Amino acid sequence: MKEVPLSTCERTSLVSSIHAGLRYDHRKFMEVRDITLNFGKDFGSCSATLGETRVLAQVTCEVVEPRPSRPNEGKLSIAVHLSPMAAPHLEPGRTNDIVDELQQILDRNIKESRCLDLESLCIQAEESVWQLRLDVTVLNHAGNLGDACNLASVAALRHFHRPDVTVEADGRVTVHTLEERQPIPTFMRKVPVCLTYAFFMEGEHCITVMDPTEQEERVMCGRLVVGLNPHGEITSLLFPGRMMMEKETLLSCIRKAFTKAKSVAETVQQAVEDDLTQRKTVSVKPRGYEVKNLRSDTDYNRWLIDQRVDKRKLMIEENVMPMEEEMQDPFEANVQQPEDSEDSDVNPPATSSKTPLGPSSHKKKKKESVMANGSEEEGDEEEEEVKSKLTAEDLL
Amino acid sequence: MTPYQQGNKSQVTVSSSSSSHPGVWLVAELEVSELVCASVRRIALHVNTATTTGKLIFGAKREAGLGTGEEGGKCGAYRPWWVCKRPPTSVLSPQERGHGTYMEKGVQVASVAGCVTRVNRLITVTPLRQVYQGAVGDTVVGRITRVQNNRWKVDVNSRLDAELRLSNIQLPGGEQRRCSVEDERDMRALLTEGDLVCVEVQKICDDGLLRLAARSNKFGKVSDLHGQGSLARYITQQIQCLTASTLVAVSPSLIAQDKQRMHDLPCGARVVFGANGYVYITPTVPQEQASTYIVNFEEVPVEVRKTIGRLRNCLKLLAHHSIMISPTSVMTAYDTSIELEFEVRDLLKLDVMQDVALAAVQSMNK
Amino acid sequence: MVFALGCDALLTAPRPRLLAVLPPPASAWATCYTRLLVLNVTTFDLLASTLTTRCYPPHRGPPEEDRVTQGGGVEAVRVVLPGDTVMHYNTETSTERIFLGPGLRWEDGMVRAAKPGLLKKTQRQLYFVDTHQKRYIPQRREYVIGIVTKKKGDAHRVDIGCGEDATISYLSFENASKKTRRYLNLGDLLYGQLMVANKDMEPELVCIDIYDQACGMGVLPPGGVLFNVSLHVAREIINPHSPFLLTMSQKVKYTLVVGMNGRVWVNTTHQKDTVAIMNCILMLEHMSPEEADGKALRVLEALML
Amino acid sequence: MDVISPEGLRQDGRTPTCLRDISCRLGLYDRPNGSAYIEIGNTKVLAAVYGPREVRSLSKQNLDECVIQCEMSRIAACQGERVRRPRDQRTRALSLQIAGVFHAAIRKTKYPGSQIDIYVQVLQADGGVTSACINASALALIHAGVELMDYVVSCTASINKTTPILDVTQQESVTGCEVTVSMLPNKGSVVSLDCAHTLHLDQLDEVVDLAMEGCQQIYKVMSQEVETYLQDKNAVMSHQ
Repeated sequence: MKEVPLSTCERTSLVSSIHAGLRYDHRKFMEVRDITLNFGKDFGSCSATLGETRVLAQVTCEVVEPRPSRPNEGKLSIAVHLSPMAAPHLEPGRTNDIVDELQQILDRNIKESRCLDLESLCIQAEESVWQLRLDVTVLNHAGNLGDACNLASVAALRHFHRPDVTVEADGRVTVHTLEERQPIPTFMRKVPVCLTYAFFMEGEHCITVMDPTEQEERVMCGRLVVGLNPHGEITSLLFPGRMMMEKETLLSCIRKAFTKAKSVAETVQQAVEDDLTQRKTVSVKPRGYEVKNLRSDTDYNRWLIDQRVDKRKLMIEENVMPMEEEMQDPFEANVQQPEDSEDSDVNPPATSSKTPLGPSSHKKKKKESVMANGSEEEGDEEEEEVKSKLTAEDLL
Repeated sequence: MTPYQQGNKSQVTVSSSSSSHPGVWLVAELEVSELVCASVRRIALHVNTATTTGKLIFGAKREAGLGTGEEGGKCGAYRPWWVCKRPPTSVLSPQERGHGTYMEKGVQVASVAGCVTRVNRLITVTPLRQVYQGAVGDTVVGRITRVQNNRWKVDVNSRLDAELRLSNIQLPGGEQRRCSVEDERDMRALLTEGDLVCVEVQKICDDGLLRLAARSNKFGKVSDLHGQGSLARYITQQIQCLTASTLVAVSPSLIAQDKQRMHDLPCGARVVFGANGYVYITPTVPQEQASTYIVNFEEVPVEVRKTIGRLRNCLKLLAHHSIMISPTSVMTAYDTSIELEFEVRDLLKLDVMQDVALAAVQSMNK
Repeated sequence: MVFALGCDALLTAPRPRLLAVLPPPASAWATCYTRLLVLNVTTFDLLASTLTTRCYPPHRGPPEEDRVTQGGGVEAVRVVLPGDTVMHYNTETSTERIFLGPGLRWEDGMVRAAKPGLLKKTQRQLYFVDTHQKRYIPQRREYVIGIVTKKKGDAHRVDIGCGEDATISYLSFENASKKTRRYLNLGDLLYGQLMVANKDMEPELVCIDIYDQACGMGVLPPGGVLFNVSLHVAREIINPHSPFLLTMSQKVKYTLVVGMNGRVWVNTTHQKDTVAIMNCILMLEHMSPEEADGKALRVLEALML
Repeated sequence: MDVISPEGLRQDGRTPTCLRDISCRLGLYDRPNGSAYIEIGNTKVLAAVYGPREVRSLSKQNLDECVIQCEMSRIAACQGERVRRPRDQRTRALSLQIAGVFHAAIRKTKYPGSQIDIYVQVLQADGGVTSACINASALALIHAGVELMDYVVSCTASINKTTPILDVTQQESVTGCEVTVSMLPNKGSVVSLDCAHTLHLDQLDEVVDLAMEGCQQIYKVMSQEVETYLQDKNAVMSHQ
């Protein structure tokens, strides 16, 4: 099925509204859509939603022979699947440009950055190693697939536990089932995060916008995909041209990405950790994806609407002047580093407790320091958890 | 040496010469026939003897800017010079920009690498190689690529396939007849995919599409064509009537401008120099045949075939050495190759090509 | 007597001239649900004046039934599922005249539902099933918004969101003749009426009525926002007296053009308002009109901060 | 083994900020509208440009501007050991990037409804393949007389511990990152940026700066070659 053509009206109105400092979904320019992570029944299965974009990642493992060049390292292979299910104009069974690009981004971010300790996947050097296969399936394409795929992949890999093995003296390898022995988690040193910027040009002005939706992607002049981890390492950079950019603009985007990456990485870590602890404590076996925690687009949109209304109420209560503070100056946002990386985060705390979300980005609750009566303590706990987790990480 | 370079002598020599290039290049001044200098320079590199009488400037590196006027002042306003997409140097109003340039912040910048010409205040840059741009009235040779509803699509080496409408050709049985549904149905009988046509550019549409026409008397008027399909024979007769014709494609910029595009060369061949760089060579059709239309299925004698072959190779060697292609230059090359007693097939050898080109240029100079 | 309105029925019926058959009986669907509606609270819009007055033949005015239905004379009967029997209807015994709209079929004296959704009934005994649907099936006489995609000889190809592109001849514009050609740019938005729409032929669009008048059809002016909604939402807001639209108009003055193919074009004086209205209308996708109506003002306020 | 010796030289004897030998050549073949060949050290790339010409598949036709397609492939033995597929996912992603670069550089509105095809063949690969491909394609486009905003040049850079190094070879890129920057030299704007392997945020600036400096040097070589070529063919135009 062919893609619906883009009319001049849609194109110009989107660009002009962005230049008026307004996105169609009323996000700020540097605001990422809401991130939700859901985990499946088994280890290593994760579905990530970024706004309405949905990606499912699944990790499986098997014992294989190692590569002769790297005899004591496990293998990791990544495959991206993009079917017409994600968007009707994608052709079935054919590799297309989007897949190639996603594959490249994931390869660089996850495989080439060596964020995964492959040596720990070795069973017997030169004999047998674990091969992890990461299958990423795009379920719904609503823009910014790169970020979503990266999110899902990282969460799935962090969530994954492989079965324990024993090597007998005679070299026989026994793989224990998950019931027999506690499975072993994969060890991921750094959490790679992928962030996408879209650029809109009008005349000489260039406006940078984060996390473009599908419509924005169709209209934008160019984009920059930055893969980085919270440690300040750039794992991949992709600015595939289509427009001319000043070096400074690009570099400032990359610098800005760093603060954002930290919060995203924390979200992922938190979500994975939550799910894993839940699995440990609750004696009932996890039921995997369930209707109640899979959020539909309708739920999401209703939630967004409610949020907006609530936000408005909150403002009136607080007597915050609307407009001036709220609306970012487009050009300012472009030029200088915005300090709003915190407050631009998605969930205002007042509503997040009511939302139909699963484990989402609640870690911001504390920082936002707005009264969130019920959830304050909870937020504290979580914050501490994050901290303790991080120190453990650092020690490792 | 990379594998691809083997077996292609010219590339080996030239790439080695460009690597050992002293950074000095020769520019023949205007005294030297302009036709010669490139080939001379190229040949001089190999032969090592400058055969021209002109003054050679060494290392006179020119700052190629647009409209600096420095060169222009020295050599006359129309003296072309080369621009290699340098930063702009002159400030012009938008309406003064010509082809191959664009305005940026009020200055004119070249967008192609080529020759700058200035006519009054209009500055244009013409690249050496380009697809055919099209000009109304040009005679072009084209090949039918598609037959559509009431038009043919013709490949004329331009950026879009040109369009030849059914109503724009001379239909069988009279020139002013309106085309009917039958004609439309039998379009493929008139011209089908792969046929060559010699047509003129009638119009250039807004989007750059060339609209062709074949109604002109230029193509040799033939009255009373009988029967269906005669149009095809009529149009192609000029070009393809005999089985010994051939098409040579060269860069459109190599074709010298000329009002007359069809030439009966004295060597017994008719050559159509299409403005789009397609050159068509056929045996000369006897006058009475051309006008009365007789399908000639006679076998073409070997001599004629050889002549055509030689002409073709001469065209190739001229193009290879970037010498403008005109009836004179083709005939000179042809005669030179006979003088130097080269076989037709030898003309494809690189050294022979060079010799002939050099000799032809010299004799043209005289 | 049963009039089955829908693709099939239209195929068999002799081709009526455009809008000439607007008065009863066959055009109930068309008048009720297909009319282009420009809701305009301001005075500036040219569309508004032409549309509301010229939608009907000038000498006749809107038919009686129509005036009633305009006010939203549609009542929801119940929820039906495919295969449900809606009613018994026998041509011999029943004297009542009913019209069947989309989603209903009549066989063996039974009227059955073919789609799941809300069975609705107009005051003119037109029954149809209002269902959530995103794919547009072209229907003759429906007004749609199309995007010009290609120039093809004397016609333009227009994407109207269905499987096949529609064509529009350059002559089917107001005051167009061979001499005064109407040039459309690629990517232009076109508001037109479907002249030919059936399953075997490619749809054909026109921008004039039988009196050769534009009636507000034609190329939409520059500016504004185009967005897609589900078809049931489009049907909801095509009614200018829809309370939801009126509620919104208390806050912002806007111009709205709704195509039956789910494309909606909104324009206001400020881009911000336009986007707010767009998001407000998109709310209908996710909630009932009543609920949306209740929220409309608050949401609009929030959006227009 | 260290990439930089204690004397401050690299394995091939270059200083960290030195380019490899570059030679290029315009117009190797007659048949395509434009062709070019470039050697950057041991990386050798051949490019051919067809077009602007009639669009091959009508569904892709864009009536406002031209379609730019790029196809990059490697010859089987370009890296010593035989590659199984000359075109794979990686080359496809690279082709996409090359096409993206020229989307920015070609004056697309000049050729509505047409198509420009760029074919790039990697003969030998030894680091900096993407940049060599972009440079070769740019030369081929100039040869074809396609209207461009400016030259397009591309260069790679990397960092070894704290020393930024320019124009990395295959061997050097194994140990560090490889940042490829393509730019329009006269405008100074970047048209493509690409980074493989990890690089620290703080070092990005100097690496990019170095690569852009390298671009300017390559630009000089390329424009020199174009001028030589034009002088060569002088007669053609002046005769008119």
